[in-house]
Amino acid sequence: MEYFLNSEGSVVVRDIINEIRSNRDYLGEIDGAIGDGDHGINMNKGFSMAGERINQSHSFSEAAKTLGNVLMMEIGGSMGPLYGTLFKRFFRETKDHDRITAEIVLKMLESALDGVKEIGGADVGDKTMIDTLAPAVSAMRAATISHCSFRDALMKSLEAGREGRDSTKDMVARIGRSARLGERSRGVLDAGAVSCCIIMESMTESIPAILRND
Amino acid sequence: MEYFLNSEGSVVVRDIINEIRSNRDYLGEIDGAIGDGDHGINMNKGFSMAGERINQSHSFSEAAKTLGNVLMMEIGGSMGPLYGTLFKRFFRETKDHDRITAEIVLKMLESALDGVKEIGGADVGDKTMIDTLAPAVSAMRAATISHCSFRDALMKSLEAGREGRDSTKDMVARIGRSARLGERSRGVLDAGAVSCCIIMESMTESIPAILRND
Amino acid sequence: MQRIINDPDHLVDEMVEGFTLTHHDIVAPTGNPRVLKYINAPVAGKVGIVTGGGSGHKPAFIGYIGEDMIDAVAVGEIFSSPTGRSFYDAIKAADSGKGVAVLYGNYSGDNMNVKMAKAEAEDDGITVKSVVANDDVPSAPASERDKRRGVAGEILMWKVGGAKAAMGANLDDVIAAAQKAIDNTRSIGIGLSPCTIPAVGKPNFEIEPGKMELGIGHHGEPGIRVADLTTADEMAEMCLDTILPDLPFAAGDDVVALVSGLGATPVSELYVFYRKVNQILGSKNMTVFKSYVGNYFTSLEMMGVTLTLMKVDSELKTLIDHKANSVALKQF
Amino acid sequence: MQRIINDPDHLVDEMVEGFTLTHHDIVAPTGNPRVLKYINAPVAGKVGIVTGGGSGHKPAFIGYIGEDMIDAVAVGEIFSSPTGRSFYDAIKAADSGKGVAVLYGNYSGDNMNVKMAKAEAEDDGITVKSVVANDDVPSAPASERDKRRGVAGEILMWKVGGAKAAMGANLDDVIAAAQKAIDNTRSIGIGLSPCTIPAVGKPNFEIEPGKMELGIGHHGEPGIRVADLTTADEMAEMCLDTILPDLPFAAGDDVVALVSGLGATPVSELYVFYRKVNQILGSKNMTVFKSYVGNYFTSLEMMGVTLTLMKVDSELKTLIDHKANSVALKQF
Ligand SMILES: Nc1ncnc2c1ncn2[C@@H]1O[C@H](COP(=O)(O)OP(=O)(O)O)[C@@H](O)[C@H]1O
Ligand SMILES: Nc1ncnc2c1ncn2[C@@H]1O[C@H](COP(=O)(O)OP(=O)(O)O)[C@@H](O)[C@H]1O
Ligand SMILES: [Mg+2]
Ligand SMILES: [Mg+2]
Ligand SMILES: [Mg+2]
Ligand SMILES: [Mg+2]
Repeated sequence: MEYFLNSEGSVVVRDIINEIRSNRDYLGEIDGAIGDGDHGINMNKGFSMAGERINQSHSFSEAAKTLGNVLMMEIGGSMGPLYGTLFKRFFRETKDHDRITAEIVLKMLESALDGVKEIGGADVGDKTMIDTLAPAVSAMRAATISHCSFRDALMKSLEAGREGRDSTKDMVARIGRSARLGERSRGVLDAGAVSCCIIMESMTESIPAILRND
Repeated sequence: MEYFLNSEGSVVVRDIINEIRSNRDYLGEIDGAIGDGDHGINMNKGFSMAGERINQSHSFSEAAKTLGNVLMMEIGGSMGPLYGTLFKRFFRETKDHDRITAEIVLKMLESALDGVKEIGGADVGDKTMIDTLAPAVSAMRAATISHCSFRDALMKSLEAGREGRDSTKDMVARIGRSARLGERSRGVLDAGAVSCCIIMESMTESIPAILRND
Repeated sequence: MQRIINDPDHLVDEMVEGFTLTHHDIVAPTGNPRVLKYINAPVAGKVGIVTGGGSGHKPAFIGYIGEDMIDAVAVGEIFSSPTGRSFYDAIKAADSGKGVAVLYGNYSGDNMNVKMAKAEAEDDGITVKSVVANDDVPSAPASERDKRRGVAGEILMWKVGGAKAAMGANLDDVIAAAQKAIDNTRSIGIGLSPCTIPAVGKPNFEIEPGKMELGIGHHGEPGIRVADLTTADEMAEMCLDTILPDLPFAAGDDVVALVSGLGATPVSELYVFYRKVNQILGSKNMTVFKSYVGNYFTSLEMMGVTLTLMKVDSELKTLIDHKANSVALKQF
Repeated sequence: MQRIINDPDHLVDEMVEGFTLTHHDIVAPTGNPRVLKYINAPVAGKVGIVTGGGSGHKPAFIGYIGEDMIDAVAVGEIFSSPTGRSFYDAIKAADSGKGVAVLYGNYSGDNMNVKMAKAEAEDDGITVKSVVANDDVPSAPASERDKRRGVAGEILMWKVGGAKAAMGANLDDVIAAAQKAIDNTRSIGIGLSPCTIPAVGKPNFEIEPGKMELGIGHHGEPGIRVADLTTADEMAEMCLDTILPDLPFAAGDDVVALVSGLGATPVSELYVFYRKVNQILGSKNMTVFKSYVGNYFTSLEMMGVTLTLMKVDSELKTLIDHKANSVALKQF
């Protein structure tokens, strides 16, 4: 059985934080094309603040909770509630487990997707982060059912997430600040879809490095 | 005795108006270097307005009066009262004469210089239109005393005016919007000195063309 | 970026501090540095009025805190919705027991954060209802009016809601009046130059010299059309052509007009623009009951103008004419 | 030039028209299209207050017409003094028989046109006295204070003079109060970007990105020094370093502070700047009796800020605190 120890997992969250921070300007640029250009700042600020409160001694669940709470309560914007919900769901679905398996990661992603849909009211095709998250969850589910390795499941999930992210390019935004530009929102990636994919990429790098098998 | 007929002299004023109008942008640029850049607009507006009310049937005095009144009452800025005074003095010193001789032009310029000094409180060396006008008046006086021809007197006056205008380049402004820049006003011509010289140049062109001798 | 700031990350906090120092006769701080309240809030026996939104729109939002106006405001980062906690704290600061009306603009961040705050406040036993301003005509077709953004029309909604609350109405009646105000309000903006979020450091969109963006949003969201820059008179016509048919406004209507600069446009030019608006409305037999012209709702240092019209009946007229004492809107 | 205008030659007339349409509750036209007056002017038994100046400084000058403020204003072209006739007509519109105080700024055009108007009005038997504002410290050394320009300090001079007149003072006392106000007032500006007179069509000066002009004038007249662009806090320090020693202001003084944007600076940033001004004054044991922060006296769409301080004794405090109802300054 493949798993990583919850107690060893804060690195996964810390890596996500670092990745978001180093993509600050890139995310701002993408948001600037059809949004208001602040996605990089918003993400960087929230993730940095949380980063200061998370260290190696924390578990994955604790780290996710801290990040979720900071985003939810102290960041505002759209990103606060959306990614706040996402990481709080990561916490909620893992907190009772010492060992995090692919099944648990799947549950946590499914729950996060539900939470984000609920609070934001968006769905696949609206040109949002959901266009990354939803296919990533589906692929993770399929991979888990067909008993792929944890690493392969993550890879397949990421691949689907990347395709989902890229699919936003041809979409017309229907939600958020960049919505209702009609045709003018077509041709550019969605900023939230990109940041969500960065999170998936980071997890797909970090988790395999701490996997155990017994 | 050289003279021009007052009744034929509106062309002198009309030429001045045209010259000022065609130097609108140039005057704006010069004023922009150390002033607020509106000298061209101010001059153009006032002179154009007056231009519409002056025609060939007017005498020199009538034309000068119209121009003076429009400037004085309807233009504002510094230029309104300053050039308004100047042309009203042109009117005042010529209105009782059918024939305008060099002596009368001298008187009219002297009176204009006095008027401009009085209302504006500036003097030679303050980097204003007076630096053109004052030497031009002196040269005209000298030329008249030494019985130069009317044309030569005008030429000498203009030459002195031009030198005066150029002398403003090395001056530090002491009056008007560009004053008190200290050293920073040095190195640029004064806008009013330039416009005043344009007026002198125009007169030196126009008057000889209508001179009579009997 | 030629701007008067320190560390961009502290901009909002320092602005709030300076604002509170200057306007201590009207505005008071609260336990949450991102929430300001009217000095006398909660006003006993009065429904509380709350709003909030991203910063960079001065005098919106905090400039409308005051007597018979807004009781508490949640302050966000530049162009970014305040936190749920701040909306919650603002609701707490405004509530006198008669309930709270949250009157805010239709942006997904604000929708989510207000939703969270509402849920929390209701857990505390506070009755909270909200009206979502959606006056920005170019941001969605009439058939999807619930998707439209809220822009300067929010000010008229606050004015009406604030007056209604001040007159002693209960929460449902305040909500109904504010909803009626925004339902009768239509806006449009024209952008002539971009703006720069200090933390970003460069404009996040471009408007070519000689062009203008018709229907631009309050954060620089692209409009419905990029057109050649034209005269103030033609801009006024284009704006009215878009918003008049939408409500629709018709001959015989009385309207309130609000013309706001977007930040960098000289205020004189707003009057030039309004002059034509007034002329056109007159020619269509509409009467301007009251007009507001100035920088009422800006977008940092964007060049441009927004036009807002509200159709008013006798109730709305009374509420608009009611006194108000806020930093940005004073009527006596 | 990205601006909201029609023919630049009609800009001022159209602006005045739009302004009069909007503010008909405070401002009335006169026989001279370049003169606006308070609706109730001349106010019986009150000394008339007149000012005037070039346009492009909105809300100055016409925004300060109103109850217990200015009675009539002469309006000039953009950045150009009004005509002598307009000053004369303004004096006529303001005179109730108790004489007229012309409170204006020290610019050679204004000096000349006021002089002409005064002479004409005196021929009509109207007593006219004037105070010339010269609060702009960087525009001349202290030894030549009569050469200094008038800038945003004029607003405090109008406020004081307007209040004094409203309280029934005679002309000499109004003049004395206004003179005392300006004698106790010092200002300085910082420019961060140039401005464009529409009829000129291009900026008449440049400020390089990364630089700022310390001591800039209200028409873009060059300042005392071009410095590297710095933080808001350092700008506040530089401004205070220049004006505090000039009066001088000293520990224990009560002051009124006025921070004005020059047109395009986001108002939030003015509060950031004021925050530091307030801190420094506090650290020097001066007390801010009252502060004004906003776009009170602008220069078209210039980026930048001006700081004005007035040292106040109990008389000036009473006059500053007196009510006022103008478009740009409302106190009740
Ligand atoms: N209702 C929503 N549901 C899901 N994602 C959303 C929603 N609204 C916005 N987003 C995402 O948020 C991103 C923009 O985030 P950001 O720029 O930080 O906030 P804002 O839109 O307030 O400026 C969009 O690219 C989109 O992916
Ligand atoms: N007091 C004065 N006496 C003589 N000339 C003056 C005086 N003040 C200003 N000037 C002249 O006026 C010119 C500027 O005119 P203009 O730009 O039209 O007006 P403003 O200075 O009001 O913008 C200066 O270049 C100077 O020659
Ligand atoms: Mg954004
Ligand atoms: Mg000039
Ligand atoms: Mg945003
Ligand atoms: Mg000028």
